[in-house]
Amino acid sequence: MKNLKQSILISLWFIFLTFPLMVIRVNTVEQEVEWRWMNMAFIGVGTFVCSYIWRYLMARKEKGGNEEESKISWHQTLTTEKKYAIPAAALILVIAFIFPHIVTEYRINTMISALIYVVLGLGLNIVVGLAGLLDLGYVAFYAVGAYSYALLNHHFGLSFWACLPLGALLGAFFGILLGIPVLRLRGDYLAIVTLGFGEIIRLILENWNEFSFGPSGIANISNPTFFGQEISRSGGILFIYYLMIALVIFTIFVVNRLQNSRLGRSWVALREDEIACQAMGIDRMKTKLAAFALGATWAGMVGVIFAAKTSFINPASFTFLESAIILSIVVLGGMGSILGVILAAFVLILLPEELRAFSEYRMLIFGASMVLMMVFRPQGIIANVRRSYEYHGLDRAEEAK
Amino acid sequence: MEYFFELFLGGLTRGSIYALIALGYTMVYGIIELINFAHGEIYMIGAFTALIVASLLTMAGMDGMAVLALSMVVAIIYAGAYGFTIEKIAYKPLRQAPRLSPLISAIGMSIFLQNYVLLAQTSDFLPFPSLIPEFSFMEPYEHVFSSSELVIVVVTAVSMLVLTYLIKFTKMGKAMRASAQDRTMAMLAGINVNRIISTTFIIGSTLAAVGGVLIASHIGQINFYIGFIAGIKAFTAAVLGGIGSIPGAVLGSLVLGWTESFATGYVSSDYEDVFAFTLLVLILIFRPAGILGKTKTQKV
Amino acid sequence: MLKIENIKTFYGNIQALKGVTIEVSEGEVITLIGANGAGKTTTLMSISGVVPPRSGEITFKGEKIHKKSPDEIVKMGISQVPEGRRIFPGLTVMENLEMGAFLRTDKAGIKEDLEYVLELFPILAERKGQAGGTLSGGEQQMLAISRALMAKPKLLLLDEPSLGLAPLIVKRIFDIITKINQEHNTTIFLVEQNANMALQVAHRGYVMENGAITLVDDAKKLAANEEVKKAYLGI
Amino acid sequence: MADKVLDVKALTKTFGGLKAVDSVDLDVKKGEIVALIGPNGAGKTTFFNCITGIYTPTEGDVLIIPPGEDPERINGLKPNKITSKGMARTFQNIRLFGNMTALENVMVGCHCRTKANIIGAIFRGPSTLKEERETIQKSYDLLKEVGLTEFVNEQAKNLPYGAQRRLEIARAMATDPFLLLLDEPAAGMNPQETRDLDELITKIREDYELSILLIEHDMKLVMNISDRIFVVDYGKKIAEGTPREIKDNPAVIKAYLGED
Repeated sequence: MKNLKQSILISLWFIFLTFPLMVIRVNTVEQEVEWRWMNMAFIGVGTFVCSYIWRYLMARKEKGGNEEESKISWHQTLTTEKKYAIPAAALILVIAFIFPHIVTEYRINTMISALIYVVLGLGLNIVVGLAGLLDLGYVAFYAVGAYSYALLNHHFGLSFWACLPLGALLGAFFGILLGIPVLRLRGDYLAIVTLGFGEIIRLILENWNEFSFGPSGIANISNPTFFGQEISRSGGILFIYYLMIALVIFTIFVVNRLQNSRLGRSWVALREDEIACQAMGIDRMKTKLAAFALGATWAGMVGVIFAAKTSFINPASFTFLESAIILSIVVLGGMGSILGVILAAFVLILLPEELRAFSEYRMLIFGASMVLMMVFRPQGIIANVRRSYEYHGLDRAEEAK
Repeated sequence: MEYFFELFLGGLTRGSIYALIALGYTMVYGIIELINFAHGEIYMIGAFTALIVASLLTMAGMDGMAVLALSMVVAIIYAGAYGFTIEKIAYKPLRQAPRLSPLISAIGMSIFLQNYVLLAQTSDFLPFPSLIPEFSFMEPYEHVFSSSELVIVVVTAVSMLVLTYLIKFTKMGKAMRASAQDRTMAMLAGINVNRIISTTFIIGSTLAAVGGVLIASHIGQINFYIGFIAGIKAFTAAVLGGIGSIPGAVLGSLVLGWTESFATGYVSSDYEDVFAFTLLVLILIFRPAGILGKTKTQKV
Repeated sequence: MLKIENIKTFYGNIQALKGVTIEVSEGEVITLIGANGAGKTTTLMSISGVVPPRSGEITFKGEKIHKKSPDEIVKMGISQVPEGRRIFPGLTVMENLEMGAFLRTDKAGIKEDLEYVLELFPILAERKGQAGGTLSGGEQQMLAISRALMAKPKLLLLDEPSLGLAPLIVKRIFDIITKINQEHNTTIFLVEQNANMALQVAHRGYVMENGAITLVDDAKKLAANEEVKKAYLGI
Repeated sequence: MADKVLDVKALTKTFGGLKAVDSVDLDVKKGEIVALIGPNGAGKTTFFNCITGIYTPTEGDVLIIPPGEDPERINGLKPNKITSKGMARTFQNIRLFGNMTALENVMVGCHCRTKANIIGAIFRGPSTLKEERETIQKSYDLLKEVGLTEFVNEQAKNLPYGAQRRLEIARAMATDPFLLLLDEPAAGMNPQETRDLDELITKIREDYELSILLIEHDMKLVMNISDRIFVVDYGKKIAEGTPREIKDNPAVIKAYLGED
């Protein structure tokens, strides 16, 4: 009874709250008013239902996540036990290989986009997920990569293969350039400075016509070549698809190794407690810089591929919104979790493409899910689980004594 | 010299608007140490609400100051309500969470609200009626300082004075300061801190709405995206002055307003936003505590 | 008057209180002693509702309070002088005192109590307009006690009032505590590390170890107890 | 004095006019356990923070003399530099890496004694693999030393309180210090845990041949294990000597018992 009353009140409150924006639409030119009373009903019913769900989730959250954590979940088994991991990986690989031959070119294109976001997500995951540095201007490094290929190709005719490492290097260079002054800053200030930096890069690209051709961008960027051979347009798409698959595999490989290395551990430690970290002899700046630069390297690299894929780029592709999308991939996937980030990238990028009606609401849902995730499941879809180490050798040595 | 004055007054107007928004950032940051990313969106929603109300009233045959006053009041009420609701949904459940969680939640809320307005209304720029009347006594100065600019500066100044009084001398204001300085102690003194936080959000939001209505009327058009840039700039101003400090927010806003005004006037108008962002980056790097802020030492 | 029954309190996953039971009668001065980190402060914070217990019950004058919010608890007449004094540094001495009386609306009563605390600690009257943060440690402690008294508490919780203060000032503070107890019949719950001093002013004492009560007795008897002597009276 | 490992001379730290530490001299000799005691708020932790680089001392010298090396002044060095020079610490309010396992916590401690870089991490060459194996081995051994083998793969935040304190010691030991600084290691422990800690500290000193400087409130522990004790009050040193001498020192009794 109490719940019902509360839900009705919440529903009424939201009807009030959304009334002017959802119900009324004025056309100031024609002097007409459009009244959309249906929306009011939607809001009323919707928030009424949502309030129940909210209460249920809140109660569940408060009852404690302790039990949940101790359970060994399917994904953990899948990624750690060789028995399952190898066949699963093989299956995915086969599907990935066949995929472009059984779908339309359009589908391949969207899949490439999704793969690009997978790599971007994994790259940002190093910075945000592992090292705990909230970078809101990640897209700037992506832009650096894309423009470096576009410009070098336009002015000097440099090939894709020459630009791929150059883009990565330039990404890293900019990462270090920005990182040195700003990494001393506290978490939330760092977020704002990186955001500012991202916007500065975009605004410069938009306004410095002599350098970047302004808002109209650069067109006719060459397709990649295959051992010096020109590839046809459709062949080019196929080629980029396989290239992306290779890059995703390479990225997973690298991130996975980094995660369980001396460096990776120091990133996680830094995220957990900076002061204790320093007391362990870890150089805070150097370690942060490594994470920042490495994340930027990946963004630069994917930027080059993005430019090659679309053969046209302009500053509009590198807005703050793009950074926010990449960030939400990392957040929704589960900070620090490779599998989670991959899943989130697929869900967030492919779903809107598949459900056209849904795509209008895409950003709305992104925003809402970022809030809801933080409130109800801050660890993301798939929580990152630290690796366990085994000591067969040690125990046996013990017994022998 | 006249050009200089024009830029100076232009900067003053700009700075006044920034100040109205920056106060919301600074008050919220002062009390819960959160950059309320969605604050710019409140400003935008305030402007949209005012536009709708003003249009309805105009169509109903009303005009003059009454339209301005009524739409301003409705915008303030709605902005306050949005501020209150946002805090309850996106920040209150995260009081105990690690620092980055509410920040991410705030970014999510900002994206959500932008797209909510985009879908509920339109993605186009909407013309905004100029609600502020032209005063006849301003006519001789119209070429350097318009009536609406005068109104902006005066309204901002009055808002500042009211806010300062509120915070310095009322019991509520003292409780706000107490909660900002030591939340646990405020609770122990019997202050309902959650209510104080809600109040802070409401006050900040109403100021943003005032800013939104004034600037929309001055510039003459709005869209769903105006909150983002204005929000970032106002945040820059708050940081510039020293986040958490109310006089700092005003001072920072004026400095930013003049910087932008003079830089676009004497250097180049293409890079208006670049100046603001560069200023932000430079301040955070060289003086993160801002002009009037104090650095805190971390406890070990 | 106050009954704490088997409360268990957690900070995240760490259990700070492992079933604490304490009883305080009206007009009494009781003390809770124990080592750093034993859970004394947590006990007070649980009573005040800042860190509510996960299980167990707290009743005050027959009413359950363990689910109430801190402001409701203050309203019922429990106020706390927390560890480290926690003066609002940017508020003046007067404003700090005003905050102590935040929930009260009886103007005349507030004025009366203000006069009473200024009489208790005349130095505060001299410092009226000064910011709380500029006071010395001893003055801050006096202000903290006065601020708590401004709420007109029936039960006063004091957390380490002697912390970091010179012996002479500690003695004065303890004298005042006794005075408050006698003059206003205010019940006092004192948490201390300075066990010697605390057991001198208290009627009864509780010894806390590792989140649980290990000893309860008359203050005099506790002070004479060999174990307590060795562990807490030091040296 | 040839066998000193830490020599602090006239160390002063002021915070806005307030002298938190006022011209304190202190030294630790090789193989010694030295305790720094004093009432709450006497400036002990500030002293620790000054010598471990978290604060920069206002005045005075902090000299370290690693065994077999020349004295070196370490004022104002960054904490990580000081740690890599051989001085490790624990914290009063436990600062573990909560979401990492116990073993990983100790492995992070090995950081400054290992070298693998980005390239090594990605390609896992033989030297990196060997180093990684050694790190695991060493960390495991340290966990065994402090008696935490049952918690190896447990997240640090889920460990019982006493175990967290011991894990902090193991993590500090992983940096191969010649001087270990313990900030209230017994805080919040019950008498049994404190007795175990007592044994652990003595054992660590024997097994690893190091010197220990600790801040502690638990008098029993301090009296049991310390070779020498320094007492501070109001930022000033008021006494130093063996446990026996300290017990009978009137200044100390006054500071602790608060009698006039």
